[in-house]
Amino acid sequence: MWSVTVFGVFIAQMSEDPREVIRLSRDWLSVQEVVDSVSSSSCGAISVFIGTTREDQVDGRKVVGLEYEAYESMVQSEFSKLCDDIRARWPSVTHVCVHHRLGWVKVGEASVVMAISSPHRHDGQLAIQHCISQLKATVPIWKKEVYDTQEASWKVNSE
Amino acid sequence: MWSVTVFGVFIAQMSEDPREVIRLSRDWLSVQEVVDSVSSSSCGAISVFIGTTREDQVDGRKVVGLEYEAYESMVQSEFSKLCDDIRARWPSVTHVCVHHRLGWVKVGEASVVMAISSPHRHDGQLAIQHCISQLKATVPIWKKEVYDTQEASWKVNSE
Amino acid sequence: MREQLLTLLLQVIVLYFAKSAELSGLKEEELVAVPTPISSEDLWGLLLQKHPRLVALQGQVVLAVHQQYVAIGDQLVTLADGDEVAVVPPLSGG
Amino acid sequence: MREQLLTLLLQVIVLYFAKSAELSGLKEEELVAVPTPISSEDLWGLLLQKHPRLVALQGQVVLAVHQQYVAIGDQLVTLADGDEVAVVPPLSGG
Repeated sequence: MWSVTVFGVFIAQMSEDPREVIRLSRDWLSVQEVVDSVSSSSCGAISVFIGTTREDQVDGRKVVGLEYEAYESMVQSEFSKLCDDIRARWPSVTHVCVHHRLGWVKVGEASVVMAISSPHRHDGQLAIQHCISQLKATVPIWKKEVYDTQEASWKVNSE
Repeated sequence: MWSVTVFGVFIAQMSEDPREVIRLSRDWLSVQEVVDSVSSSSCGAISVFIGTTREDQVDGRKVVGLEYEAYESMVQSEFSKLCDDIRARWPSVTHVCVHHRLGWVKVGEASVVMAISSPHRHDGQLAIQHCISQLKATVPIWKKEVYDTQEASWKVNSE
Repeated sequence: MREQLLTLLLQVIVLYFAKSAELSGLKEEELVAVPTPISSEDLWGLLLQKHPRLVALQGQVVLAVHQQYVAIGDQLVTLADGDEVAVVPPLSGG
Repeated sequence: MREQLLTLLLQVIVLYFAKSAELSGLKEEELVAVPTPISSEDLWGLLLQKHPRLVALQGQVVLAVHQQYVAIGDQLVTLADGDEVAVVPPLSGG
């Protein structure tokens, strides 16, 4: 009996270990996969944000897509700092997962999908807003907009 | 040429018609399907909320699942009012989609998935919070918690 | 110019949801000889007469008539023959 | 008690991203004879000397050393032989 109980406790702790995952991907992002990465039986709420490329006209040129690049080794360390910051502000946050595209992303496709699980929804909703704002401000990723004229321009996040 | 242009305009307007979808479902909810229902090439942001059943102990009894029911014909009219309210507060909101479970929902499964698309993320993030709060407050759906003791109790949303 | 208030008696369908269905033992029933217009309080009173156990919901319940919520009180509701009236315990969707 | 400031010369790897890679025409290069410690301003000055077009980023760029952002200024950075220094134009992820 004793060993079974110990094993049960071990499993419970395993499943509750906070997960923090960031993945850079050259392929289409699966929302379901990101959501599954944060699911937890102790959480009643999963907040998700998906950023996509808008069909846009810039100075009469049509945006056809975005080209992303990253300082990959530093993405992980900045993301860890961001997760620490999120947990300091909203200690109930359970798991955090971000998938971000690299390379060519066509208009209409998701460039980032992020999900945060929490026991109750308010913390997760505030945390997901902070997560996307801070990701844009601190994680070393860049995009250039590519136009139908073959021209391109590097973007700057305003926040 | 003229008819092609007219056709193009027609297609563009079609794709921008605001969509408002609520679906009551006895099956597993697909997050991807809800997200796809709100996607729009004019939107840079999709905000998503997923509500799941927590593994919970209530007075020493373990929650094994939830049993949902709805006043189905009134769900649609209250959801339409809710969408009107959302659009009045955040006019940039583009599409709104909610899938909600009915019947038996096991612990850990999603009972509601909702998504809102918007050109920029701030409006969508505020709108999704309002959408879940108001859905809980105004749309005629009920759940009872079912325990491992075979007992059950009807829940009351606190907000 | 005064209008005369004409009271009709008619038949409505009552829908019970959630705890009200458990208390009444019914999902749905016909209620006959219902006056109209009628205050929501009096309408609730008719339901209490038929199903005294519904008193457990007193103070928490509202009705829905023509898919509009109506608080229990002196507000008059106008019914037509065959209308649906729903008993709406506290909501718990989401 | 005064410490003597010892200046070493060593070799670092410079990584260029986004617009800085376009302006330098390079993703990566070795930079030799770099003194350490060195202010981030002087380090940026060395890069400007090699790639004058980088001046287009003046006032917007920061560096990253040991995966920490360092603003261009008089802050000293201590380098080891073979360290990575990244040129970080304004971010635009998300």
